[in-house]
Amino acid sequence: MLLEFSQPLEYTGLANWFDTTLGSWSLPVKLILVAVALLAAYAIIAMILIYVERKITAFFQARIGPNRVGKYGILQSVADVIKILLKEIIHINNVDKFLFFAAPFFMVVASMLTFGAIPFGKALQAVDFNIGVLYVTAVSSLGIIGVLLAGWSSNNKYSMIGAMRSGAQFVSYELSAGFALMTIVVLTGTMSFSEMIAKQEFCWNIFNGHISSIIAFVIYLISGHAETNRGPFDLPEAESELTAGYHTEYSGLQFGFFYLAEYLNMFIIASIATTVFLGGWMPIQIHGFDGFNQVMWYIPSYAWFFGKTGVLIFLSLWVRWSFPRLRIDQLLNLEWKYLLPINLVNILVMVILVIAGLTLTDLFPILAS
Amino acid sequence: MNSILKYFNGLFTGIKSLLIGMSVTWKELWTKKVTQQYPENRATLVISDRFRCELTIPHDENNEHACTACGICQMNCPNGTINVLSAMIETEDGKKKKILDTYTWDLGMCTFCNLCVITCPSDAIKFNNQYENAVFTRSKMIQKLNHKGSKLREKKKEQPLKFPEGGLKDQVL
Amino acid sequence: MSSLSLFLVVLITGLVLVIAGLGIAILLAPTSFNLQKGEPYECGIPTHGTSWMQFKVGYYLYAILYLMFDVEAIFLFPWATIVRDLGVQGLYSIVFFIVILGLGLAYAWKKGVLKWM
Amino acid sequence: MENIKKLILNVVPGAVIENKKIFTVTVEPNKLHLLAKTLRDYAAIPFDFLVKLIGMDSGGKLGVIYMLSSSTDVSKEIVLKTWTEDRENPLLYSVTDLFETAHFNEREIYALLGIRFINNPDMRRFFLNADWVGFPLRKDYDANPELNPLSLDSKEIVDIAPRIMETENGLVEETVNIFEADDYIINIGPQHPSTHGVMHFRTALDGEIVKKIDVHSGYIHRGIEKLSENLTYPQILHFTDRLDYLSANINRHGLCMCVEKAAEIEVPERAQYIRTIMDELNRIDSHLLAWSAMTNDLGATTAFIYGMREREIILQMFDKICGGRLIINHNVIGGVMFDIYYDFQKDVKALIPYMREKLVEYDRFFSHNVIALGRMIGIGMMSKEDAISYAVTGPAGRASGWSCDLRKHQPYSLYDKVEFKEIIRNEGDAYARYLNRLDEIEESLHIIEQLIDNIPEGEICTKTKAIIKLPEGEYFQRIEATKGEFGVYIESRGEKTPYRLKFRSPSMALVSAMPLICKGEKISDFIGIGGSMDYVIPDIDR
Repeated sequence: MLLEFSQPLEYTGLANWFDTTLGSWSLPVKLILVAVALLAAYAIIAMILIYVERKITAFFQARIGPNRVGKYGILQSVADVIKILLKEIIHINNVDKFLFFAAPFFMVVASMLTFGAIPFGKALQAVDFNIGVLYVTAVSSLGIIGVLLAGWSSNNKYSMIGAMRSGAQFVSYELSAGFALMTIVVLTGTMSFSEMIAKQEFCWNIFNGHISSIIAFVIYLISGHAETNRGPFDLPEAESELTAGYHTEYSGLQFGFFYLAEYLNMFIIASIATTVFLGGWMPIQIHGFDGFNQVMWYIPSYAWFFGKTGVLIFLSLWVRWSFPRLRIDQLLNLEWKYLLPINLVNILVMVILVIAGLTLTDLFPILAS
Repeated sequence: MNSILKYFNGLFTGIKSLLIGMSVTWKELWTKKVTQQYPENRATLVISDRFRCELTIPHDENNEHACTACGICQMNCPNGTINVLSAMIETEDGKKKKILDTYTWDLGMCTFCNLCVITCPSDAIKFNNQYENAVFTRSKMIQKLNHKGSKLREKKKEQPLKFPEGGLKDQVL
Repeated sequence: MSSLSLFLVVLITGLVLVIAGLGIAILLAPTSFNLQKGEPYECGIPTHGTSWMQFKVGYYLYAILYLMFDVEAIFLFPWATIVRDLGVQGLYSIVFFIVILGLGLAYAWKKGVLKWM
Repeated sequence: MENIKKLILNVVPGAVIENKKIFTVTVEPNKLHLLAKTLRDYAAIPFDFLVKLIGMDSGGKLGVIYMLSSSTDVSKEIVLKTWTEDRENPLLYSVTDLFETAHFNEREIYALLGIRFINNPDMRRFFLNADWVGFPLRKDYDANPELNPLSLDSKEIVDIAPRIMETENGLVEETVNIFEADDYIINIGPQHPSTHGVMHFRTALDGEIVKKIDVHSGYIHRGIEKLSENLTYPQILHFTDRLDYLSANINRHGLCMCVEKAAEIEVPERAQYIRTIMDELNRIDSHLLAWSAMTNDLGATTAFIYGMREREIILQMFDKICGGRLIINHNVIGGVMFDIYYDFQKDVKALIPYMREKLVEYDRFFSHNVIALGRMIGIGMMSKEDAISYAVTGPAGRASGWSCDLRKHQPYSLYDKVEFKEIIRNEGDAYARYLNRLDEIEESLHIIEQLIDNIPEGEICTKTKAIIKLPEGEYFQRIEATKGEFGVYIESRGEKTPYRLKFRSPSMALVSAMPLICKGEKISDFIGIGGSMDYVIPDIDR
């Protein structure tokens, strides 16, 4: 399946210009442009997220948050990036050098690969496989290898325990996340993100499959949250127990990559949830109100995407800063005794809904796009 | 059956408790923030009168203080923070008299227990609330408290002290 | 221009990000030597023995359980995309499949695998 | 008391009984264990609570003073004493098998006075390294820094404990390994985010599960007891604020009361009121911090900041009343240093409803949270017997069902005039300890409420002599600090400085129980239990 990534270029007429002036070089140039755009988006989103999280956290905690660098501390993340670049990368004795060095690569590459599959807006998607859902699940689980390698190679007992926890945690929640997505695959009958969005024009998946979809949505948020190792599921780091868990021994930018990937993963989970459950970049459309629909289309699709994702990110921050950390057995209980059985039943419920024609689009065909 | 009931009961009470917790943080999101914006708030910052920051020997407009160099404060200090050096001079009528030469106080060693102040028989020293005491070298923490060329106040002025209240003067030697 | 080439582009972008970042950091960051710096952090106390040793089997059990369900997921995804077309027959066959797996989970639960040791 | 006297003479005929203010019995070293056991098992009033264990160097002889009390009525007290002439190799018998709390205390006495205890299972020095030269609390200690130079190298910790055991063939010196050869040992502390200071636990793990904990302490040992021997009583006062800095005012109150009792100084009523109110404010402050720190240990950072926010209000009040926030410096011998400021009463009265409102919020936010419940209920179980044996007092002891509040049992200051409940729970788990603190905040508010409007006019401090000299004798004072029972022991030889001064720190008992209650729990619970015990390290490392 071919990709429409060049659409923004076509809008501006650049694509034509490329084709005519560069000839056979046009494709590599376009690919490089994609790479540059991705890189920029990756870095900027991470920086914005770090700032937003610090600010929102502060508000939850009756504090002000960063307010020294720039007005309202807006440049705080920039200052952080500069600082972390200037920090020494400390070499630890007796680490497994190769694995220690390789771990951040896994973290960043895994999140970058997933990041590439996110549809940010109409035709703003780098990798659109027809098995998008499977691809995302597969690629994002690469990150865990980074965590395990970091914990193992550090030759540090805190890191080791952190890595072990993280392994058990990740594999468990990977299941729930996968099953929750599968519920929607049952509903939509496609695994490609772009097709999923197209089908949600008038009725988001979360409404379409009503009970079943909402359960799947909640489960996906919980397990996605757990996969990103963020509180209350931050056991691999567990600041008050393991000091810094699997990245205890990392310093400077090597640590920075773990940090970066963590924030990006939060974004990725929120954006996949947006795409799969909340209609992705699709504006709010009401069947029959053509004028309204037209107006909604004036708001750019990426604004819709980031708006919806932002709400979910806020939700994840809200949860993170409200709850204490789970213990390893609580965490695994939650998954194996609650989420997974509920999930299995939920898939069956969804299948029944679909076969019996009880989804909203089946009941009201007018909603189908 | 009972265990199944318990299972679902646990699930729903759990979710309820979590939602209540989230409602608390939601409320806090909109409350007034408590962070103090130091140093911007320097002008409005209220440091309580009794806050002990720096030991001082108050000097009046004639550059006179009340310290008789008796050394009781030095004796009372639990960890040798105060050092009173006295000198002998001869007054006009030929009597020998002990006067204060240098009064040094080491901020770095002081535990701010206030014993020196409450035991001073002539109310010559007191703590002020000048709270910005950071210096770059340790040697700067040793301060000379009596001003240059200052001398003992002849007759005691009636000056009500802001603090300390209470008659504790004679408690300790 | 296939998805695969774009996938490769994304992959390379990720690698470039790390390599370039580390390169810049190594160029910019100061280095200094200190004997204590290289010691693993364990609250300021030298580590007792090595950290690389056999570890608790408890974590491993979950990995095995995971395998069971992950293989299931691979089977279920293709089924899930066409379940609408399969109709009731698809439901029956998969109920059978899921129930067996559910029994597997119930067995593990009953056996106390899910209780942390 | 007559019955006890009979009992004692029956068991140990040679015992010297003095009927001073506190019933004092002096026995030969080899009889002490028997006597202690008899008293512990005495059915009418079991003396099963070892309050203090004080090592003494009386110039010539070295000895140990045991202060026993009864768990059924903690106001009953008996003092046992035993002495040895041998200064080269002093040996006494351990009572660790009777009172678990004696274990750490005996190790402390070994470190500071060099007395070794026969049958103590682990006779390493507490606080000090094994290679320390000299015993600091002995009167002939050479404090020359060249003997114990400062070392900058990190020392490998040797987990081998010497001990002396009594066998059929006489005394045998032997060594035991603390850990097994293939244990996965991890150091939690001294530089750890949640050991509440520089505490060091060597922890043997089995996966996530704690197999054994070995407590190392002394990273901030300052030798306050030794320092005090050269200072006058008013000068010593400032140390008490630095023991358990969270109950600074209460500790200082305890020492002041001890000196006042000894020197027979009457404290004006106004000062009593101020002291009691300040103590209770201090208790709220401490429990708030304990609550915050515990939630933080369980990973709820937001709750931590809420607790600190409320605590700040109390600290500002302290700041205004006496110029100190943490180190309060308020009590002096004979009264208090500063009178209350003009709108103190208004501030306190504003605090009470505000604090109550916040307690409800804490309840909603954390006390019923399902994750928090799972991490506290049934975790770190301590039975009442263990609490008594380990001498765990305070909210933690009362969470195990032991009524040990000295404010009730041995009222001092104004506690007999106010009405309040002693909070007791019987579960003995981390959650009970957690709830106990929140409930005690409520009780403290109730006490303050009763006092704040009735502060009488008058002096705030009695005039004392220029030099306070205590008459010759021994003086004990017990007081309910925020973490448990704080005790002061002063032996005076009629001079302006104490001959021996000993503080009983509640935190030491709390920490000594940690290896027991954490065994078999998970590593994250170990941190949570630490938070629920709420120990303060400077209090242990006096």
